[in-house]
Amino acid sequence: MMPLNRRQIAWRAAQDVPDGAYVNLGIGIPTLVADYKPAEREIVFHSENGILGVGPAPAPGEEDPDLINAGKTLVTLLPGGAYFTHSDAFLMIRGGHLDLALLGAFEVAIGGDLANWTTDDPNMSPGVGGAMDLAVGAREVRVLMQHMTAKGEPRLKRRCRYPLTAPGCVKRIYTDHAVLDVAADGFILREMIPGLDVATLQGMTDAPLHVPAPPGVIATPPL
Amino acid sequence: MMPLNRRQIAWRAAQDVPDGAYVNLGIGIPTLVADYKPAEREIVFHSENGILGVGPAPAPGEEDPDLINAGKTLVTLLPGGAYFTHSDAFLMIRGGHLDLALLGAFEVAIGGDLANWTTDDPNMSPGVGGAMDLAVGAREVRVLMQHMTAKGEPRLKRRCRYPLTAPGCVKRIYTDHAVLDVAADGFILREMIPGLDVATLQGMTDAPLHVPAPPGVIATPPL
Amino acid sequence: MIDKQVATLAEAVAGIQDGATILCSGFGAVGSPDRLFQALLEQGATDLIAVSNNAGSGQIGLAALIKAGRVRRVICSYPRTTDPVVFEEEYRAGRIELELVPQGTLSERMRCAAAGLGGFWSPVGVGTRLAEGKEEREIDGKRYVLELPLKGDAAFVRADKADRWGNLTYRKSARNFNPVMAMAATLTVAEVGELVPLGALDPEVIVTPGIFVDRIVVPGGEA
Amino acid sequence: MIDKQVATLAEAVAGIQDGATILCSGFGAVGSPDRLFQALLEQGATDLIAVSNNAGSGQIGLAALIKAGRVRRVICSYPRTTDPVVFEEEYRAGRIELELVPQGTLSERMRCAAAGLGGFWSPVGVGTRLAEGKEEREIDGKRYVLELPLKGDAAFVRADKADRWGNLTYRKSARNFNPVMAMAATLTVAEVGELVPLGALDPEVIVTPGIFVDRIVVPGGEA
Repeated sequence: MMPLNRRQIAWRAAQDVPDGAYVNLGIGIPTLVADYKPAEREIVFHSENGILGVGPAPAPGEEDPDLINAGKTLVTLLPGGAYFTHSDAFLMIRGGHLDLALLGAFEVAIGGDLANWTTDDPNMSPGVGGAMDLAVGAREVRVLMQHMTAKGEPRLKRRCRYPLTAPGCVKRIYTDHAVLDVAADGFILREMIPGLDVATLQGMTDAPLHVPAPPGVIATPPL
Repeated sequence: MMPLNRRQIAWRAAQDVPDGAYVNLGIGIPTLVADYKPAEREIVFHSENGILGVGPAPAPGEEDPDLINAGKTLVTLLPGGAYFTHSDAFLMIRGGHLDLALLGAFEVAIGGDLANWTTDDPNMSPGVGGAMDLAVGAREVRVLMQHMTAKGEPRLKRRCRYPLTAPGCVKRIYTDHAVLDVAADGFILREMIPGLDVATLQGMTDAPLHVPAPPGVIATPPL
Repeated sequence: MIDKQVATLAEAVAGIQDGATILCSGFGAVGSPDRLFQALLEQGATDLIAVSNNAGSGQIGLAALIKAGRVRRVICSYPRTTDPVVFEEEYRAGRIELELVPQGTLSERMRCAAAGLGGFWSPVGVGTRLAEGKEEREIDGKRYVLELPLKGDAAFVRADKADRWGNLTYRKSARNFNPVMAMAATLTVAEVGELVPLGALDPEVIVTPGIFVDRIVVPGGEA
Repeated sequence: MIDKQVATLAEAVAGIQDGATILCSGFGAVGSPDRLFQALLEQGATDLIAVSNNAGSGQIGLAALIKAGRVRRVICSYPRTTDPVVFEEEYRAGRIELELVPQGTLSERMRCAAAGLGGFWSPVGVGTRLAEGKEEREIDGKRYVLELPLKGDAAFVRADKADRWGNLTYRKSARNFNPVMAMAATLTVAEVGELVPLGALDPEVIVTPGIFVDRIVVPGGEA
C-alpha cells in the first residue's frame, strides 16, 4: 500500500473538475491541481487578488512583477483572462459565482465543518485571508489534504478541534488514502488507494465510514 | 421689477459653483447651469448613468447615440472624463463624493425639506429616479426653481405639501426673485432682484424671511 | 471548451419560465437589449417581473412585452422616459403593478444580490413615503432603512464586444446598468454587437468578466 | 483649473494627523505605495491604524512604519506575507494590536463606507470565532452577521498612470485593493508611475475616476 503523494492527490482532484468550471485553488496541495488539468478541458482559475484565467508560471525572462496570484507567486494570464478589483474578486466568491473551491484543511468534520485557518499556534499571528469567504461562498467546496497529521491523528473527525472556518461547507475530500463525500453522520467512502481495506481506513478516521457501494480504486499515474 | 428668466436663475447659480467642483445637475433649470459655467473654472459634471466630465451638446453630425446624460439628451465627453457603471455612479452620489447637487423642486420647507419627485398627479405614474439619492448623498444640495407656482402659491414653505424627497437636505435656493439660505425656522435672504423689497418677497414666501444683513442685488446679464 | 455563443435569439431566451424576474438593462433606450425582448415576446413567457430603470420606450423592447400583457409587475426608478405611452396606458388601466425604487437603491440591491449579501442599510428614502414599511435603524447617529437583495432569474444585457468566454465591453454611456445586472441573475444573456476571438479583448479593459455571463448572441450574425 | 499633482512626497502626505486610519493598498508587495509610507515615516504621524491586506513585507513600506512604532493597530486579513518579520516581532512582543477581518469582508466594509451605507449583512464568518460579538440575523433562511463600514482618514494607493484630474489606471494584478481604498477615504493620495496629459487616458479604461483622488505624486519625477 502506497499513499498518494501531494501531486497525486492534486491529480486525482483535477480529474473531477468539469470542463468550463470557474475554480479557486487554495494554497498548498490545491495549487498543484492546475498542473494536472485534463488537456481537453478549459477551466478558468480565479485568484483573490483580481484575476480570472490564471495561467502557469512564467517562462524564465517572462516574469512580470505586477502579475502574481493569491499565494504571491508569479503567474501568467491566459487568453480570455481578465483583471478586476479585489472587491469584484470577492463579490465573485461570496456571491456564488465560483463553481468550485479546492482548499487545503487541517480538519474536516462530519456535516462538512471546515477548519483550515488557524491552529492557534502562539508562536505566530493568526491569519484568515480569504479562507472564510471561499468556504461560505463557492458553490461547492472540496478539500485536499493528508488523511492524518504527521503525528498520526485523524484529520477527518466527528468534530473539529481547531477553530472553524465555516460550518457545513465541505462536500468532498481527497486525501492521500481515499476519496470521500461528506454525510451528516460520517463520511461516505468512494475510492481508496490499491491495497487499503475499509477497516484500516476506518482506524485512520475519527468518524463512521459509510460504504454504500464497493469503493473504487484510485489509479493515478506516477508523479 | 423684472423676475429672472430660467437662464438667468441658472446663470446666478453657476457663479457660486467653485473651481474644481464635482457637480450633478438635475433636470430642468439646473441643466442650464452648464451653459453659464464661468470660463476660467474647471467644473466636472456628473451624470447618473455613468459619466464624469459631461460636455456640451454635440455639434451637428457629431452625435453619438450611445452618449446621453441622465435627462436622455445627447451630450459629449470632455478630456479627462470617464465612463463607469451605474452602480459606481450612485456610489459617488450616495457616498458623499459629489460636492454639489443642483436640483429642481416643487417645494422647499424650512429646515431644508425637499419635495421634488411627485405631485401625486393621478394622471401619470410616479417616478423617483435619482432624486432621493442626490438629495441624501451630495455634500451640498441647492435648489433652482420659481419662487411661486403658476397659480401664485409660494414654493418656499413652512412645511411641504407634496411628498418629501428627503428631509433637511437643502442649503441654498435660487429663485427668479431671490437667493436664500435655509434656516431651521425660516429662510435667510441673501440677494434680491433689483426693485424688489423684503415685504413684497415675504408676501410671496410661506415662512419667515430673516434678513441679518442688507440683501445684495442680483445682477445678471440679459440672457 | 467554453463557448457561450448561442446560434439564435430563440436559443438565447430558451427556458425562461412564466413568473420569472428579468433584469432589463438600458438607461432610456441606450444599452437596451431590444432584440432579446423581442425574442422573449416570441418565446411566450408571461406573468413576468421586469426590473428596469425605465418602463419601456416607444413600441419596441420592454414596451412591446408590456403591451402584450406579459409583464405583471415593473420594479423601476422612473417609469416615464422618452415616449412611455405603453406603460402609462397599462398603468392607468390598472393592468400592471409598479414598485418604485430610488435609482441608486435599485443598483445597490442588485449588487447586494450579486455579492451574496443578505441586505444593507441605506440612507436613501429615510423620512419619505418610499421608506414606509421598511425596517429603520440608527447607526453612528444617522438613520438608515434596510434594503434587501434583488436577484434576477435572468438578466438581459447589451454589450459592444464579447469573446466566447463571455467577457464583455460596452460603449460610452451604454455601459449603465449592464455590468450590475449581468452579475445579479441566475441566467445572464448578452446581446452583443460583435464577437471577437478569445484574447482579442485587452484584459485591463474587460468590464464584465465572463464568469457572470451564460449566453451570448450576435443579432444579425447568428451562426 | 484642476491639478491634483503635488510636487513632493512630503506634500503628498502633509496634514495626516496622529491617530489617523490609513488604508494601505497592495497585495503582498504588489500595488503597494512604498514611497508614500516612507514619506509618512519622515512626516512623523504616529498612533496610526493601518488597514491593509497584509501587515508589511521586509523592512520597507508599511513594515518600516510598524518597525518605527508608528502603528498602534493593524486591521487586516492575513498579517503574514513574504518576509513578515517586522510585524511578527511587534505582535509577539505585544506592541501592536491586530484586528483580523476575512479578506472579502475587508474589501466590502471599505466599499460600504465608500457608498455611504450604514452596514451590510454578511454570510462570512457566521458560526466562527470571527463572528463573536457581532449581531446576527436570519434573512430568507440564511444566517448573516452585521458588518459596519470601514472608512479611512487617508488612503495610500499606487497606480500606473494618472492625469491631472486624478484619473487612475493600474497594471495587471497591481490593481487589487487600490480602487476600493481610493473610494473609501477622506484624503486619497496616489503614488503613480507616470503622469499623462489630460485626455490621454481612454475614458473607457479609467479604473478609478478622479473624483476619488485628492493628491497625485510621481516619485522620482517630482516637479
